Amino acid sequence: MTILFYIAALIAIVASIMVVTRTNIIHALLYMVISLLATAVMFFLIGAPFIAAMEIIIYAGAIMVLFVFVVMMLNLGKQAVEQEKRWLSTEGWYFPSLLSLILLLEIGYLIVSGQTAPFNGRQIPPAEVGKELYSTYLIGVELAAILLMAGIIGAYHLARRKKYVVHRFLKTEGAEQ
Amino acid sequence: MIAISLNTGLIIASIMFFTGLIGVMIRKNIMFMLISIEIMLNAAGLAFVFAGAQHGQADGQIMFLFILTTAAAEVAVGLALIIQFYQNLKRSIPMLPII
Amino acid sequence: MTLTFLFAWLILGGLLAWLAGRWNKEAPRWISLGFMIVHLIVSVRLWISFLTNKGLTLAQGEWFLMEKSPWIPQWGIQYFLAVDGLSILLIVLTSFLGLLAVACSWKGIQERVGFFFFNLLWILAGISGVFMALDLFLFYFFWEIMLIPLYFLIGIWGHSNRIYATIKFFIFTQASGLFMLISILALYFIHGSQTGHYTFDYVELLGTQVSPKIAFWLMLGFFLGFGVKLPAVPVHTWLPDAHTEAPTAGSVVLAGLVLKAGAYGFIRFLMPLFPQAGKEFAMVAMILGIIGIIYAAMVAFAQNDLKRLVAYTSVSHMGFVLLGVFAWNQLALQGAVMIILSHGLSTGALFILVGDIYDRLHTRDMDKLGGLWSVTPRLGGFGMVFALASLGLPGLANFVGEFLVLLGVYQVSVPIAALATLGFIASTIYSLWMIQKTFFGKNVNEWKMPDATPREISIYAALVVALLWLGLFPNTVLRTSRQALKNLQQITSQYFQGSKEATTNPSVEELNKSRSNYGGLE
Amino acid sequence: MYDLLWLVPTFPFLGFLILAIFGKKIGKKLSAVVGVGSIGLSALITILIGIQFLTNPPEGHAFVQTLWTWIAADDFKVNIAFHLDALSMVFAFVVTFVGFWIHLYSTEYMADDEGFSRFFAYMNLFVGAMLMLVMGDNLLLLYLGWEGVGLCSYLLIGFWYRDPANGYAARKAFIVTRVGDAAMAVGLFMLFYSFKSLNIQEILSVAPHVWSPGNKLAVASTLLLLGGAVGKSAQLPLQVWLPDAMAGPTPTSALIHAATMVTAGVYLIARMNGIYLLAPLSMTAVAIVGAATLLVAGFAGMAQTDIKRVLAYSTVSQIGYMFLALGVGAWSAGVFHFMIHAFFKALLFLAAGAIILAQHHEQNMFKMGGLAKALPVTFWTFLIGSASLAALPLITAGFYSKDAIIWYAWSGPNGSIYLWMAAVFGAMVTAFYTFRMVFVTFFGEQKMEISHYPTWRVHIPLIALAFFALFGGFIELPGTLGHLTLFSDFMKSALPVVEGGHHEVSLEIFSQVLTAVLALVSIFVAYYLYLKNMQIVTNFTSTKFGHGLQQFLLSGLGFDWLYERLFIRPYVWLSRTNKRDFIDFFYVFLPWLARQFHYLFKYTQTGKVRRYVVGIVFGVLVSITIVVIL
Repeated sequence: MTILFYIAALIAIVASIMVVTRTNIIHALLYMVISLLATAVMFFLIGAPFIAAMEIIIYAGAIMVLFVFVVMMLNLGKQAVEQEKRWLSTEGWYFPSLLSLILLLEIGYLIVSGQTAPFNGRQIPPAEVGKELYSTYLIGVELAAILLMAGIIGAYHLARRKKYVVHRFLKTEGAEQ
Repeated sequence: MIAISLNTGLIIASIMFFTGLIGVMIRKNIMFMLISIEIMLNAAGLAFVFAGAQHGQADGQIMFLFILTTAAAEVAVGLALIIQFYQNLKRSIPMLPII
Repeated sequence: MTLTFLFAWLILGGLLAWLAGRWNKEAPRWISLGFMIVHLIVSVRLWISFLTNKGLTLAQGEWFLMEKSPWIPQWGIQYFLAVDGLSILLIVLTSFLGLLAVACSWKGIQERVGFFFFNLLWILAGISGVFMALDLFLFYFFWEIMLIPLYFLIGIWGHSNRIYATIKFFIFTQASGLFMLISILALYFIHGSQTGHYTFDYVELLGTQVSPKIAFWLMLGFFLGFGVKLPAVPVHTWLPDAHTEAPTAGSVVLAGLVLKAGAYGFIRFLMPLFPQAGKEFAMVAMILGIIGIIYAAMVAFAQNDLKRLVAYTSVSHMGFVLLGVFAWNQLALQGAVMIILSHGLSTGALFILVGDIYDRLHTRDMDKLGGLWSVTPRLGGFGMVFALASLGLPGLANFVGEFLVLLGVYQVSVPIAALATLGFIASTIYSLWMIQKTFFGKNVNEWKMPDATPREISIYAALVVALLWLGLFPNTVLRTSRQALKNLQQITSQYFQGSKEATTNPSVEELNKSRSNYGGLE
Repeated sequence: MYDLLWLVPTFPFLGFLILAIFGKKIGKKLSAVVGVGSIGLSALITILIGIQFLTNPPEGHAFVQTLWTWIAADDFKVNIAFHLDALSMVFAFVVTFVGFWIHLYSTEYMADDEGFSRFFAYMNLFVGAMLMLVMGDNLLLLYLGWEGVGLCSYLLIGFWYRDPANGYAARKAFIVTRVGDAAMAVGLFMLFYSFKSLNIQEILSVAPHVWSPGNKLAVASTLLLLGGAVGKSAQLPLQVWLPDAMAGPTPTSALIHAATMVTAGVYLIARMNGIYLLAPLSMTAVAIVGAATLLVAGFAGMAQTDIKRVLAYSTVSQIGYMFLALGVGAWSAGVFHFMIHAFFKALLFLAAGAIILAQHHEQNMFKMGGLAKALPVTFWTFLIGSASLAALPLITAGFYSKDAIIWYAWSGPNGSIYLWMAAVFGAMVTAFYTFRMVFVTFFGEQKMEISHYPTWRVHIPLIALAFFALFGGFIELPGTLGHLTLFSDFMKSALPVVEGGHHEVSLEIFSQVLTAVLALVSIFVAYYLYLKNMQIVTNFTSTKFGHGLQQFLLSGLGFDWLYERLFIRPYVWLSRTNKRDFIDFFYVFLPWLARQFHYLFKYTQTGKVRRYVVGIVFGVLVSITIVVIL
């Protein structure tokens, strides 16, 4: 079981790294799906089956598919891959990576220096989660609902095909159509 | 029974988080940045679930659910914006970068 | 209700002028003039009743008139107005100069007339309030009221570089005012924590026991607040800019009254509240005063913008006030009050004169002026009188003040008095230079302009009469302020005793004995 | 009669007010009537009071009239009050009497000037202020008059304001005297704190009880007062303003810069005699200042070409004599010389004015010549004045007044042989330059035609003053010549009597004879050099040394040159370089600094989201690092 956990963790991390480094966005998305699935495995192993299911259904299933649809809509070709390659080869890599690495080390140090204990190992059944969700966190659920509603309306509104309007700041002479 | 301590889980979560962070910082394509943010959110959720598992309580999972909600809303709006950008500024370049 | 009237009347007048300005240009002028005349009558009547009634013998802690009612009782803030001789003098000066300020902007202001007079009257209202308020919170409130309309006055009706000047003026005075606010609040809390009675009441705060170290810092806060307004030398640089850019009425009010609020603050608040710290700081302040007198006079001499020159002379004169206040003896204080009044008149007069020249010629550059005497002898004559007043000619008002201040300072420190006397020479140099460059010499540019109009002549004549009156009969003023200053001194007496004995010639007893022998020469 | 005392200064002030306000409207004729009339009335009252003073002196030989309390603060109290005693009587008499003649003269001299009424306004103001000066019963009122006359001097020197040079001379006069006044003000503070009063009589009567002779405060305060006197009376080292003051109209020079104002210093010292007597050091200083000045000014006078400048330097020199007299303790001799000097110097200036008027406003006397025939009255009166100035023995008033000083310079309480020598030498120099002027101006060929013949308004003042310049001296004769002491008897009530005479009569005769002979010899030398054989002078001045010497003397011994470099240029340079007010640079620097930070941080706002993220991460890094380290 422990081995399985480590393997899943390794896959999740490697897949994440692959996501970040890909040039073809479809590849990146597929790696992202892998990463999410591996995470779901981890969830399952530490006793959160409900969340594992959610991870697969919503994250990997819905959100990532949304991405894929958008990419398809935008109809990207080889040009895009070329451009990504060009952009990735710059030296922009080093400083952010270094920064993040130091931060990671520091946080790791903080984590390691704290108290440690093995996992409880108790399975938390979905029912328990549901009860808790609809009692203690009822307001959170309501807020989440409102957020989603706002997201839906916002997304619809934003993505609607509109007449071409240039913002007045971006307008140049002769650009009116 | 699984013999992993909370620390290990948190370290895994932070590695993933920082991977996402590096992605946000180094990628110039907004789509990739959005995906990287998804990685970060996922890592944060992971840490919550680990912490909840440590105490054997449901709260961590509930937090993950909220994060999930946020991520979904964010992606919906973000992608809508991308589409709109793409339509409005018909650039020759294939993707709208934010440089 | 007289005291409330004195500032509320102007508030009302300002609002009316603004409203009237919406449909007529002339109306605001007449309204303001009427309101200022009434204000002057009321304040002069107050003065006369002060002189004839018990005003001259007020004991310490008594006020000639007092209005007191709670305002925000939770925080111990009161509506507390009161006047003694000192305040009355300054209020009369306010109404007099206010009237002249209204009169001198009669023709010069043609745009947004209503709003102009609204601002002008509100400044005057704020200043009247400052001179009467004895609740520190209320005082600060008025202190700010007078600031903001002045900001608009300079910012809207000023000259070309007005925005820079306004911002500089505002930042200087506002920032320094905040230091004062900190000190006020600190005093409030210290007093409250000691007695359990939180109040901004000046009279109650007077006896607050503050540890010397803290008292020094609080004093410094007040010093900064008042010193910038005065202005004392290292923080004076806003003044020339503000003056140069301000419209004439703005300059008059600024030099004649706003600076006086700083001087008044020193006398009324700083020294009585922190006598010990004030005494410790006195030497530094007096040295600043000396530097101010001589330095500003030298800078004034180098200017070629007339208004800037006059502005620097203000700085120089206010150095004498600083000297007088920190010498803190009866002579010096009376002298300081005299300078406050006489400088208000003489410098205000110079600003009006410069304004009139500018209105005619649209230049204030002394290198371009010259020979104006032959064109406008009346303006020249008045200009001469005002310049002479400014250089401290005996018989005109400034001399009395400067002499008394120096006399008082001599008692405290001989070298400082001797150095300050150099100010006499420096002031002569710049005053004569100004007259020479403006009125004497050849009229190279062949300026042609009408001589003083009846309106201008009556303004100038009023000022000349006031200057002469203060110069020859200063006793009316000195009598008015005497008891008030004595009472203030009494508050601080435990820290300032002894200094007088030390410097007096030991043979005075002998002198008094022999004085009875007086009867001509042997 | 004494109760009318307040009218004496009131008339001139009234005249000033009328002329200042209505001068333009009332025309020249009425202006003249007001201007001269006010002084005439004032003089009349003064003379009437003087007669009463002589016949029926007031109690204690002094009369005090208090008008109102001027300033009263704490223990400081001064009144507007007049004090009349013998000393102020003499001064008031000279001021109004000589002033009247000069005013009368001015009606012709200024007749064509556009500023006619302005001139009379200033002159009236001057007389009023001068009367305040000499009649004030306290030092502050004296100071008021003191500054007032300084102001009038300034206004009148710069009367023809169109010429910047006149303005310069006027400012110079005011500022230089103001330097002295500043010293005097400090002296007043010192006196006030020593005596708790500024009333002159109180100070004088109390001083001996408070100060022992040689007291430091006494010395300091008297020296400071001397500073004021030196400034006003154009003595070394503040004498530089007087020659330039000749830029004013000639009647001004006569009244202000010869007869009255410049002798204010003499008045001050004579007035404060009580405290000077307590400070021997100051007395010596006064004497030395006087002796040095009379020599320096005399030398400078020898080389001048401008007739008014000659007279100016001679004024400085003669006031030097008065200071010398005061310094050696011969109080009444000093005042006597003041009176006589006022007569003959006013006369000389007025006559010079008539000449200038007659010579197309030319002032260079070497361009004149041979005027004796053309202007007989002017010539004779000028000659009388010159004789008096040169102290021509026996017949002139100047001889008696100056001789007394020369003698006391030796024999007086503070006298010494050196001071005497200086005085004698000075007398010789005086005689020389005076007659040099007479010969050059009136004899020889006439070089210019006469442009203006003076009328009675010029002649009457000249003749009147000439009368006094000749016979005014006979009220005080030295012990060797009749011993008449009318004047010093009169002054006895106000000034201490000289306690001298420790020398023998033979020495006094020797001194007088020597002075007389030297004066005559100098006159002859002047005659020889400037009339008979001018070649010698031209030859001498064409040599390098001679030319240098001439220029040096012409410039008044280089004092102007020195002060220019020592005070004026540094002051002007300092203030001009600091025109922008260097303190302001600090306050300009603050916003500049803020703006620099703005520029610095501006680059962080690029609009690139990735950069912002890096920034956030960096901030997080820093804060976490702090947590880790702590």
